[in-house]
Amino acid sequence: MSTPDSKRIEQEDPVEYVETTTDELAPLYRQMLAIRRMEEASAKAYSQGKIGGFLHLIIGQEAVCVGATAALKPEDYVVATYREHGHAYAKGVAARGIMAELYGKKTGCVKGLGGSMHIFDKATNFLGGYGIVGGHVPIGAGAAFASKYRGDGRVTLCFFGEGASTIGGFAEGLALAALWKLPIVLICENNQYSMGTPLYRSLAVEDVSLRALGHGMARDRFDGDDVVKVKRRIGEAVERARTSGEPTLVEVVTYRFRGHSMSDPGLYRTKDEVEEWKRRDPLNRCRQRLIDIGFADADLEALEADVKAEIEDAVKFAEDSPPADDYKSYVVKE
Amino acid sequence: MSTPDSKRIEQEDPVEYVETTTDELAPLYRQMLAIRRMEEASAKAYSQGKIGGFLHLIIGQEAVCVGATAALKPEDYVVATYREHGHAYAKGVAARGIMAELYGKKTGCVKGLGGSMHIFDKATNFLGGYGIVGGHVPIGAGAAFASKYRGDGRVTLCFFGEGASTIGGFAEGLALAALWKLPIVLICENNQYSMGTPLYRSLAVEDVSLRALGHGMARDRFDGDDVVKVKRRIGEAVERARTSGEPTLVEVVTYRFRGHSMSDPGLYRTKDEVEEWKRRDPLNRCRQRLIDIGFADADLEALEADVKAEIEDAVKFAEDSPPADDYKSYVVKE
Amino acid sequence: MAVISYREALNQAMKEEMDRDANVFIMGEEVGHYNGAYKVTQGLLQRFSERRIVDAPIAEMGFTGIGIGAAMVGLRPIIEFMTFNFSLVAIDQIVNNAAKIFQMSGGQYNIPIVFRGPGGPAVQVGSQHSQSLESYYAHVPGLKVVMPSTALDAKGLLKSAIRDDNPVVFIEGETLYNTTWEVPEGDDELIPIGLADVKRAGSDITLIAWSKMVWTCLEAAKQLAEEGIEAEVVDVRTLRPLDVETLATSVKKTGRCVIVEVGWPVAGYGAEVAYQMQKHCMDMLDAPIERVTSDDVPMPYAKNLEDEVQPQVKDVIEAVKRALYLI
Amino acid sequence: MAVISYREALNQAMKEEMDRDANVFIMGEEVGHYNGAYKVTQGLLQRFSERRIVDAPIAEMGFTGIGIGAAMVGLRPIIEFMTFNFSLVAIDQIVNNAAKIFQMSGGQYNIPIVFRGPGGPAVQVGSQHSQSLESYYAHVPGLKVVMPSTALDAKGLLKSAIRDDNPVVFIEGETLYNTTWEVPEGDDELIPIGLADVKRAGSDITLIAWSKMVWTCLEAAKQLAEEGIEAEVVDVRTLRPLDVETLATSVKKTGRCVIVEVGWPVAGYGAEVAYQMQKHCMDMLDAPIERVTSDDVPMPYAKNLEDEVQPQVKDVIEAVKRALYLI
Ligand SMILES: Cc1ncc(C[n+]2csc(CCOP(=O)(O)OP(=O)(O)O)c2C)c(N)n1
Ligand SMILES: Cc1ncc(C[n+]2csc(CCOP(=O)(O)OP(=O)(O)O)c2C)c(N)n1
Ligand SMILES: [Mg+2]
Ligand SMILES: [Mg+2]
Repeated sequence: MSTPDSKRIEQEDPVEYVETTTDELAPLYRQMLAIRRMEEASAKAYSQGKIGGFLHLIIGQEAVCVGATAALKPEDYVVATYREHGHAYAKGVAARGIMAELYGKKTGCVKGLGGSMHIFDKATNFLGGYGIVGGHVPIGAGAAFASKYRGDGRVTLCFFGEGASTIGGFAEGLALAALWKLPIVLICENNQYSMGTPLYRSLAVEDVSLRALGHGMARDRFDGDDVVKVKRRIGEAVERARTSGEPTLVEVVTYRFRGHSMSDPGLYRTKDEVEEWKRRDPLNRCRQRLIDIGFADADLEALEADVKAEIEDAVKFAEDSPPADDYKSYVVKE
Repeated sequence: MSTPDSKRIEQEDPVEYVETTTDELAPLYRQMLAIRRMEEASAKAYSQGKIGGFLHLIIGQEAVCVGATAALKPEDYVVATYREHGHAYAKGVAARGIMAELYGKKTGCVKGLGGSMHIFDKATNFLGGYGIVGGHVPIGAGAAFASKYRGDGRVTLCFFGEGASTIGGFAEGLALAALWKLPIVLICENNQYSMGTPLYRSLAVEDVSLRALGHGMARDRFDGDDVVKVKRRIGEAVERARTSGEPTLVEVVTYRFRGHSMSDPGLYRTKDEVEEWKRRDPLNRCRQRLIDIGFADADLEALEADVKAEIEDAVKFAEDSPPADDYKSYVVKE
Repeated sequence: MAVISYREALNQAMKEEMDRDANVFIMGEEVGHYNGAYKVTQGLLQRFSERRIVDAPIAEMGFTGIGIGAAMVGLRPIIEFMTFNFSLVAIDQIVNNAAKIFQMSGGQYNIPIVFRGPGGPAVQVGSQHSQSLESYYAHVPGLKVVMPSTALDAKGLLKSAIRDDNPVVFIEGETLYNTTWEVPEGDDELIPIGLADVKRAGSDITLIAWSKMVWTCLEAAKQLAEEGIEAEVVDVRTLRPLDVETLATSVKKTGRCVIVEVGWPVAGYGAEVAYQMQKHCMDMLDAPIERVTSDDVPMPYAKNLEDEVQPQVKDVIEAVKRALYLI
Repeated sequence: MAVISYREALNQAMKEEMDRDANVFIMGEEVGHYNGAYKVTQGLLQRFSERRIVDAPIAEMGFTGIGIGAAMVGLRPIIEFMTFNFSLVAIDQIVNNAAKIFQMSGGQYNIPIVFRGPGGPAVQVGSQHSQSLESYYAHVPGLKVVMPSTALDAKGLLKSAIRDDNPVVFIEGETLYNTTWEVPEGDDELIPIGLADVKRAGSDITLIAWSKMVWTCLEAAKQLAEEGIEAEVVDVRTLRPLDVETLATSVKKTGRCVIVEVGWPVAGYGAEVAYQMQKHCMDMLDAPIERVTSDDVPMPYAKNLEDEVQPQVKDVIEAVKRALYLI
């Protein structure tokens, strides 16, 4: 347990990077960068009034969803929260569909019906973004239940924030996954704030992974600065789920650079705190690491140009797409 | 974790009794006996059709509620489930009011409106019996919250079954009690079955008290055979709550001799298992212990005759009371 | 044709559909080893094993969500609530996930799931265990809501519900399990969701009801017939979507309408039926639409009070006479 | 008199009642340090400290129950739901505990508690964050349900709710916080729960609405007046108990009635109002009662669709004309 005064984050600095190769790291960096650019583009569009409602950005946390989904096969499932653009992209959902969705266009990946909080994509087994905190944890357990029922060897990743760890939906999903040994990895992205509430005011114990103890569930906890580390550690949990069918509760300590959503100025954090975390930006670190292990300048330039073009194209696609026009066809399946 | 085959109960046999005196033990025995007789009388009335609905008996578990409430002051609060006649009696609710309530009479402690599952008594700070599993745990935390708010030094005991430990209401009550350091003792009466479901099919880990670990909460776990042991161990938790305001999760391993409710024949347990537990009946043990430490035969006879008279009187009172006649006055307080 | 109980009809429907489709499974508290709290799933564990008859711990929100997640990826779960009273701790899953995922996913993921179990008052179980929550579910687009009154309807409608590609809330009458009715043998007697059923023909007044209250209305109609009043009894059967046409046809014919429901009056489902009837039949109505409902109170425990609170045959008869301006 | 916002009115009501009664406290997510997700509790933490302005973690079922338990033993909690959408995970506590404990305890424990927060659709937040749940709460005996439309009503009714000895569900209009109204200063302008309010007088037709839809109706009435149609706008204000008399008086006077609600149509609260009006005014009705509601769909995200789904001024005008047989 800790108090407001105790050091809230145990964080190695400098990072001890996990062994990797440029072949492994470059695509991960590419995804992280694309997500960052996509988030920035959507922030801009939001401030121009082209995107409405709530917009929760993942900037600063990219290493978690990218590293984690990198440990999956395409047929595996991912379930996430309202802060899910990155998770969707990492699972393979095209930037075009995501951006057009944020714009509320007919070409959006859910036809303009869902918006920022409800990205779904069946083709990539992305089971959606959900707006009720904790409510999607049982959904994830359900996908894992189906995999067990069928013996199809698939694994489900279910992402949630540390703020979700006090709600019943999480607790029940955890208990059932443990009891029935469902092939799921429950990933708590502990970004240290639940809206304006810092850890010490929402959790009696700030180590969320300890909840696994009461259920005899495997657990892990580490920081989310190095995307390769995330991939390896989540990979272990995925392997456990795939081979022995056992669930794992994993907590990844991370930080969101922006407010909770676009309408939150984030006044509850000091500038210093935010700056300190930005200094450790996992995206920059990943880029530096890529250079350090020998990725050629020209390749890096090409990669970054490619990402830029992809996101510009996505924005243009969203801008140019026709407005959503059908809200009646998807109420009841005929 | 354990399997269907593992030994499900760790139980000392013979019991190592906790030190006590006849002055302390006799009133506890008296309460346990009165509860046993009251439960038996209500079972009889139920089979005669004089009591309706569900009737959940606590026979076999009496040492838990009696020992636990013995650690309280009158101003302390108790909250319980639908299996709460014993808890109400132990807190001081008169057998007359309870029995008349089961009969659905006007003189029942809640005027015939609640029945078996909803005994309440403001005079003794008995905050009620509740029918939604887990739903009363936050209620108990609320009473404790009020005590903390007022600084009135009261403690709340909240009883629930091990089957409740998978539901969100329990999880949220636990998390909030831990976070806010509420003066409450959460008492899991682990009677090893949730309706027809044995522990190993409902819990990944059969030690419910381990849930405290994830919340940095104090915990305890012991068996409920010796009422004095229950009083002492719960007493420690009550003391902790009263002096430091900290909650405790306590699990008491016990057994119900009857089915889940009167309509359950309990076919999911072997006769041997039930007989084995009956051999260790905490009521008989308590009686024997009382004799062993020197309680006079005449006193015992008098005590038992007194209990007999009390319960007979309660039944007669219930039989003779007028039917409930007002269901309109207690919907909205004017 | 065999005369079977409502309980047996439900059991048969599930057994037949599970034989037919390996994706169908049942999950809920005490559904397996205990054979169901109300014995509706009797014998199914033996037939289908623990893989398909899943005893769940007490975690309604959890196993409801698990059902929804499993349905998203193609299974066809039947989630049993021991009673619908306990669905209140899981209602967020039903309203916000089951009903909306098809829409939120832009039509990519439909949710073929049945939520079933007994609803409405039982006997002397007090206010937390005796309530009628159908209006909550009927309110929500994306759901279908079915409440059969007879064994025949129970079987045919449950089979349709299991084959439906949408979430179906299927509320059984807690006091109807032992009622019997003629039900054809074999497994193809589906009854489509969305059709009301005239359970008794009559010309003087229309009684509209669902679930247990259909029986109350039939009894009232019988007694009224002795006084020369011929009541038509229309069983709503499906609350969402409502078969306005069948109901309105009857009301237009009789010119009078009494809606009988066992739940609370305010914003109950009967209000919706009343609205639809006044809207579609106003010119043909010879009297205001009457509702007979339970009293606007939490259910008391004592038997005498419980009976007083709930609509009885005599209350229906009285309402009919009021609508006929006989009193 | 000062012109203040609806948000400020609610803030004043709580501040004044907390000054008045030390048993009143506020609990909810982000109500303290963050000053409320919608800034309704702005400044209260500074005034009353963490003891009485309690920031809760995300555990609606838990803190709702804590409020109820605290109310049982004499405190007077105000539980804020960040939005009423999230009350669905806590509704069991409200329906089965808050509403029933007074009854279950045979009148021994009453529950003086207010559940408040914004309800109804916001703007472009999608189907899980945009719904109107008032019919769920209005259905339940033991609760009172209040939905003010103006700053004046918000203040006077919230003060009454806090002083009420029963659980009050107090649903604020998520899009009304910035609307302004004249509100007297000082702290004694209570508005009793249970009274509807004629917000605009008129003789041709009665428009019945609550919360945000009152504004829509007032605008429609203004536009109708330009065409010579005088609509009376009656603000329900309290959904439970409903002030049938004020509503019926107006409908009897105008002979026509349109009910406007922003929620889903089926078994919405409007159905109840319609039932009551047809029952009490049938002989005086010159046309069937019309409801204007949102479409029967989960709320879409795209702005154009969202507007299409919800009742607009033009929809009200159209319904009025239908009721007047002008179209
Ligand atoms: C049941 C419920 N309660 C409250 C909210 C409002 N809400 C949305 S996000 C959020 C904070 C969640 O924090 P956390 O789980 O840590 O995730 P993060 O936003 O930090 O990624 C809250 C309170 C909600 N969506 N659902
Ligand atoms: C939310 C909810 N789900 C299901 C039930 C039905 N039910 C009543 S008691 C019970 C078993 C509870 O077992 P446990 O918590 O171990 O307590 P015990 O009965 O053994 O004392 C169940 C499933 C209920 N009352 N509430
Ligand atoms: Mg967070
Ligand atoms: Mg038990």
